[in-house]
Amino acid sequence: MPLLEVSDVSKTFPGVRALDQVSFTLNPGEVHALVGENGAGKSTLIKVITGVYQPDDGELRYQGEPARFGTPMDAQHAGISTIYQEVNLIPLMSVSHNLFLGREPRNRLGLLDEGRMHREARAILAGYGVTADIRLPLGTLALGAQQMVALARAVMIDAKVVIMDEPTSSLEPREVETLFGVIRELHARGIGIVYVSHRLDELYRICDAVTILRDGRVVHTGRLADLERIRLVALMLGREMSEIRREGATAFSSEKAVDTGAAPILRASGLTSRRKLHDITFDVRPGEVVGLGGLLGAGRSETIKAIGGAYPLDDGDVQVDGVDLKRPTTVQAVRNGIAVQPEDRKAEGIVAGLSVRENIALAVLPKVSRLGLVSDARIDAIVERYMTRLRIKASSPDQLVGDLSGGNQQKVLLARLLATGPKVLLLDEPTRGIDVGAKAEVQSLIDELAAEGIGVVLVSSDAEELIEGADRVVVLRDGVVVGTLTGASVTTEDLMATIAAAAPPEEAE
Amino acid sequence: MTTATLTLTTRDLRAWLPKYGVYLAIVLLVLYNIFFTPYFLTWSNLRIQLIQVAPVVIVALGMALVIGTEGIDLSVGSVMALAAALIPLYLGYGVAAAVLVSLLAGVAVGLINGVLVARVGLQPIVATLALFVGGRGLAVVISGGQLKDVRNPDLIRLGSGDLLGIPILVWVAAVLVLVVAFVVRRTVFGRRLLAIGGNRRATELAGLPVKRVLITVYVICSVLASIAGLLSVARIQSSDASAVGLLIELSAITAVVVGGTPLTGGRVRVLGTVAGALLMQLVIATMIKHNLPPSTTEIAQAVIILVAVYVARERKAR
Amino acid sequence: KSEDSGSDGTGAPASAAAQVAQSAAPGAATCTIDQYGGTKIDLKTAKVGFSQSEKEANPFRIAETQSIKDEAAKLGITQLTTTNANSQFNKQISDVEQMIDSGVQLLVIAPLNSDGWDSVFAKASAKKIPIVTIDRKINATACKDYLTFIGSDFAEQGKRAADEMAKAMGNKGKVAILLGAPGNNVTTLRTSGFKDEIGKVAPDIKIVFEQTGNFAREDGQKVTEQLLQSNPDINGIYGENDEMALGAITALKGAGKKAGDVKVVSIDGTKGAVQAIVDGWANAVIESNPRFGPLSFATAQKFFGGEPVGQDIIIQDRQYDSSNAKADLGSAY
Amino acid sequence: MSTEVARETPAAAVEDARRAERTDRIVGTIQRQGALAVLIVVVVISLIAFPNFRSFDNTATILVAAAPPMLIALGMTFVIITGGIDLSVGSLYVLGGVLAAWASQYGFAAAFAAPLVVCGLIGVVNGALIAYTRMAPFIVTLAALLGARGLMRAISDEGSETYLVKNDAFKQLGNGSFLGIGYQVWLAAVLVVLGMVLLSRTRFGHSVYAVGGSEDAAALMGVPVRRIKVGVYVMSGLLAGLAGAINAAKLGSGVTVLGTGMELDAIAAVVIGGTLLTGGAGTIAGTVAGVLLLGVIQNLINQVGNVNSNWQQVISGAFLALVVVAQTYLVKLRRVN
Ligand SMILES: Nc1ncnc2c1ncn2[C@@H]1O[C@H](COP(=O)(O)OP(=O)(O)OP(=O)(O)O)[C@@H](O)[C@H]1O
Ligand SMILES: Nc1ncnc2c1ncn2[C@@H]1O[C@H](COP(=O)(O)OP(=O)(O)OP(=O)(O)O)[C@@H](O)[C@H]1O
Ligand SMILES: [Mg+2]
Ligand SMILES: [Mg+2]
Repeated sequence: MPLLEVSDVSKTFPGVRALDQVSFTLNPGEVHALVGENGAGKSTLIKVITGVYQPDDGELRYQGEPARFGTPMDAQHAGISTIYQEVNLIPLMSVSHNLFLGREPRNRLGLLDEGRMHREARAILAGYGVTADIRLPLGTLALGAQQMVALARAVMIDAKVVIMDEPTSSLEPREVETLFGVIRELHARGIGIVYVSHRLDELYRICDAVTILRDGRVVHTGRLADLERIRLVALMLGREMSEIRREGATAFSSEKAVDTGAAPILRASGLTSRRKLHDITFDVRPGEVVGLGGLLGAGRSETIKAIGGAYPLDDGDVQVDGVDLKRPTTVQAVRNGIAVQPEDRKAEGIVAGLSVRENIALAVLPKVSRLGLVSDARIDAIVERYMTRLRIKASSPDQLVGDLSGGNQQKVLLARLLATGPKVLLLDEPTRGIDVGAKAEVQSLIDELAAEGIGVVLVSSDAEELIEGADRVVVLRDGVVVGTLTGASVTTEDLMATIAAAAPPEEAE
Repeated sequence: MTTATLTLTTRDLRAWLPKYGVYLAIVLLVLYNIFFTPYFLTWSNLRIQLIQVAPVVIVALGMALVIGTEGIDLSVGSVMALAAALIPLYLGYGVAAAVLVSLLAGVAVGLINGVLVARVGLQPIVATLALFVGGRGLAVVISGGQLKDVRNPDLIRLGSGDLLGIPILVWVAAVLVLVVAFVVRRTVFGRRLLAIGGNRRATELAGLPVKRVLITVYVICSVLASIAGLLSVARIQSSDASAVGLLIELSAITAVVVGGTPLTGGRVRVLGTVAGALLMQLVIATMIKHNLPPSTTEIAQAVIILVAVYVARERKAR
Repeated sequence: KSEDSGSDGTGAPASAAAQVAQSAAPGAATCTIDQYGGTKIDLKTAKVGFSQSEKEANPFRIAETQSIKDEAAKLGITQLTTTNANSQFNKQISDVEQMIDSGVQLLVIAPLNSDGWDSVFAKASAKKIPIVTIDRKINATACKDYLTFIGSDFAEQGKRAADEMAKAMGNKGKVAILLGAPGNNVTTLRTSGFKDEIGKVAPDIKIVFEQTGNFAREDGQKVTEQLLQSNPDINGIYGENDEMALGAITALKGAGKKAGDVKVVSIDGTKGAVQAIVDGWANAVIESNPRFGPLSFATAQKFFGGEPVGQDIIIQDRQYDSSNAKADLGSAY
Repeated sequence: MSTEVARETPAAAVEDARRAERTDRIVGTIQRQGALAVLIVVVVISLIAFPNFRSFDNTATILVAAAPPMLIALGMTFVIITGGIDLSVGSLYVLGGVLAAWASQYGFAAAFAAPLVVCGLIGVVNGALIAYTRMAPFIVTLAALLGARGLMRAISDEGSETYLVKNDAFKQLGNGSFLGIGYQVWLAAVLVVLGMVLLSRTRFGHSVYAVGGSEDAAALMGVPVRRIKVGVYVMSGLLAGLAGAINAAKLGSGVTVLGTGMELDAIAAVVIGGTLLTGGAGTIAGTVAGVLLLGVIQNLINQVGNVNSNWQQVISGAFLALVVVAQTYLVKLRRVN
């Protein structure tokens, strides 16, 4: 008997038909992949199942019984636990409180038993490779560690169904392995798992069945093993297989010529910030893509933010195209051609409440205005140009960015950066959580930009992407440069080796 | 307008009401008054209502900008008091000087608020609470606790004179409304302000001068407040630091929110704000004209605020 | 440099026009130190506490506090503590309690409210500290809870205002009342006094409108503007204090009325109001004399000296009208 | 500094991180108890400077005066931690007092029941509107501020009718004392302790933090967000009503001219206590310190004596700014490390 049955469910949001007659079946002990482009409706389906949204019509059967959950809590009590897309925990609360929220251990007075809670939390999280102080606010952990806490929380309760919406988007290889270990174990215990991810290689490693969504409709469902990778992509994107075949795993062009003699366009020297960064030095030549490698918490984001003036530096200085900015403010950085794409798109990237138009023009307002008065004509010109160049899918330039799918939000963000005519582009996880189609486009865009002579710094926890995209990889560990991979040695193996080599006696937090 | 509402399907209404609910409310209230309030449909009555609402509108404009950045400014009343207290002291040097000084007071307060919010990073409510408490005290100290009569003809003309048959006060307010509306819609500053309200962190990372913009916003708000302050002095023909602008921060915030500007920032509705102020003014006027006791007035205000804001509230699937 | 450098409003000397107690009716209740309890002390060396209710931000309060301080200085009372409740009743209560704790031997209180003094009385009577309440009466028993009340009879003020109004309006027409702050005892009494008297002396005068002006000039003006709109045929305006009346006058001017078109009577006796009589805009002003210093301390001295003092010392409030306004302008505050 | 750092190895970096974490904790505690620290300093100074301040009676007076604000600030703390705000408490306080005084004629229990029921209901309305219609707490409670005051005027003949407390037991509660400390102080103390337990040791309390920390996340984690919100506004309403009641007991009557600006005092106290207006963090201990601090400052200004009432305001304002700014810097210090 199927564990979970969704039949002919539809859900419409103002403007969008997010789910259209979707049916979906999950059997015990099955790892079921749910794939589709950004905006295909994956998260919405999950939220309908777990009672975050109520379906417009269609029905839900759980363990054979018709079910409809009013709130996520009901779903949890029924044994469906979920890791939602984008870590959904509470940054200001301590790690252990996050882990136990809603099911804290209580003593006979009915009061919370803090001591026990901390002990158990420490024990549980150790199993997931999280050794951080569990009394600290969750927000002080690296995203990866946060993701692990979310995972632990979801698995803690003896659930019958575990749903994971893009759990690996902010994990690095080692953590991914931990995750897969957990999944195999759940699998063995006959627990049904719904697994959403844009990383196809993962799917093929871990999933039995697959359901493909496109524009809110199910276009295919069946055993994953029977489905060729290229066919899968074709179905997701609704394109011909012949088109797809031409593209490799990533869309980076293999052959590239960087003038190694040219003067560096970006030079970061001795970047130091208490705790996070220690004397980080590297430079980028025009047209070069320099990757920042390292594990989560290595300080890649901090490095990038620091160069962009968004992270406090105690020491060090930044030069762009020969101009010495010392420790720039964000304003100076942008003015001098540094463009930063932050890691956390929602919190630090887009302005969700503004239109695509406003978002793209945001950083160049002075350029498109005379005497402080903005000229719509000029804005439209710019918006027009980048929307076409980056193939941004929006109903109109005036659509709110908040309503776009992840991939398109990312493109809007890139458009804003490019509009400033940057000399240096700092990209932190540029393809995190965006679908294969958009991912390919972003990757080839990075190539194009480099070809135009822009210096690019690329951070990605997707090793494949990092290796294929970068001409040179600077490896960080605990905020220290521990090595640089060049030419032939730019390979996953060498990367892992370099990191491992630098490993201190015991694990860093 | 009413006929239009009749032909609307409920679906359209859902989209339409949040935007134009305030105006509808005004229309309804006006209709009521036309039928049940003697001498309502007279030019002189309209004139009075406009004159009385002018200061609130001016303050509300600044408040709307601040709220657009996801902030709030409680100190506007105290700023009015400061402006009022300073005028008589400098009137001897002529109106221009007095006006200038009181505007400068506004700038000063605005700078303090702005710096506290933008640089020190205080919560706007708290940052402005300090001057809300201290500012009026200071104003009364400056004025020596004395209510001072103002006899300067120029200033009095500013308060009660006409231009083309319309009170100068109203002209000033109208011009300021247009200016602010223009600033919000067409200027770089306006766009930046909204972006900050929408997502401050992102705006910083995009390389916008967030702190500068924020400080400017609070300065503008205080300056507008001080303008309102000196206008009410001109109108009352006396400067009473202890009474001018008492509780106006609440009226202003109400006007802004009732006008459909969300307290969560990122959006500013200037004309809506004017309408909001007008609505509350009409409510009070109606209550007074019908000689109703304070209890009724207050309860009625409460209900109307709730209804107006409920109608204009954000509908999100989330 | 202020507009009118030199002749600045800040107060004729508080000694000017000191209060005079009405000759108490024979057999009116009195109180002696034996009845009240406590010990005879010399006021000069005594610790005296004065609790003011509202900010010194209007002529009445300024003059009142000033008069207390000046008189204390005159008598050579060195240990005078003053507190101000900024119109917050709870603060006034704790202000007074704090002064009792600090061991004052005489309390002069200008109450913000007539009720709610139980806790203070409990504390004070335990230490037998005489309390002189000024300008507002406290609803409690004199010579037991407190020593005595010195002040005006607010109802009487309203009554006299009514007489003046009736006279000015020729006993007929429509009158509007600008009420003081709602819930305030002064408001209540000045209203009832006025209404009752109008009912008696001039039944043909209709009270068509009463709205609060919160004792403030701006509100007085705003309300009057609305009033003149809805009742253009109004003949008289009774302001429960001068400030509101002055606001009303500004509104009248704004509405294009001439001096005397609408009769204005108000209570307090501030300079501005008396000046308005001189200018012909106001018809009469009933005084409410704020200079409590001399009478309060005189009473206290008598009390500590063992002599009986009245339990209810009502002061004589003068009144200004066209006949005496110009002459007595100096004694207004 | 830079040269030394340059030579640092990962191991040293870890050690450095350790050290930094330790300073973190210390600064953290100072930051959390900042208000308490300031309070202690102020008290010590005044003990030395003002003989009258030392007296036991004076302390008792301060505490008694602080009891009602304490209750209000207690409720406000819960509301603010959920990221909300309650402007209606001032009006509810007066309303509660009037109701209590009026109901006291029907006995001791009634004197409590009346204000608690009415103010509780208004709290329910606030909470329901905020939780279910997503209207801004600021504006909802602002309307409640007006409405409640209107109601108070309606039942007290526009505020001119002051009901006297008829019930002696009730009066006794207002003026009696145990160990020389007024009953209402003990009551407040008990409720504060209960509040602390509720906030830090129960699921409700943790849910309150969760809602303030991130409403959406909390909902996804199965926290009954709406019920929690309604809960805190009801608490705030009840406590404001109770505060009004015990104050009426003390004054022996339902005074109608109270409570203006009370909500702002409460907010100030809570913020001084280190609670974030953005929600998600805050302690009741801090709030207690905040309330006492404001009370003590008031008392000091009187001790100094003859300070012009207008200067008093200036001083309070400046002081408020001072404390809050100081606190923000402590927090920042913590972040940057
Ligand atoms: N709360 C909402 N309000 C309005 N539209 C929404 C809402 N949530 C999702 N949508 C729309 O519904 C569609 C499906 O969104 P959903 O988040 O399910 O896509 P997804 O498959 O999860 O994409 P991604 O891979 O980027 O997570 C999208 O067009 C999105 O814009
Ligand atoms: N102490 C901290 N306080 C707040 N945020 C932190 C802290 N440490 C790490 N983070 C955030 O967690 C995320 C990952 O940690 P960090 O940036 O240090 O590692 P990283 O090398 O950038 O990893 P990645 O960029 O792959 O997430 C970053 O967004 C960082 O800003
Ligand atoms: Mg999704
Ligand atoms: Mg990072």
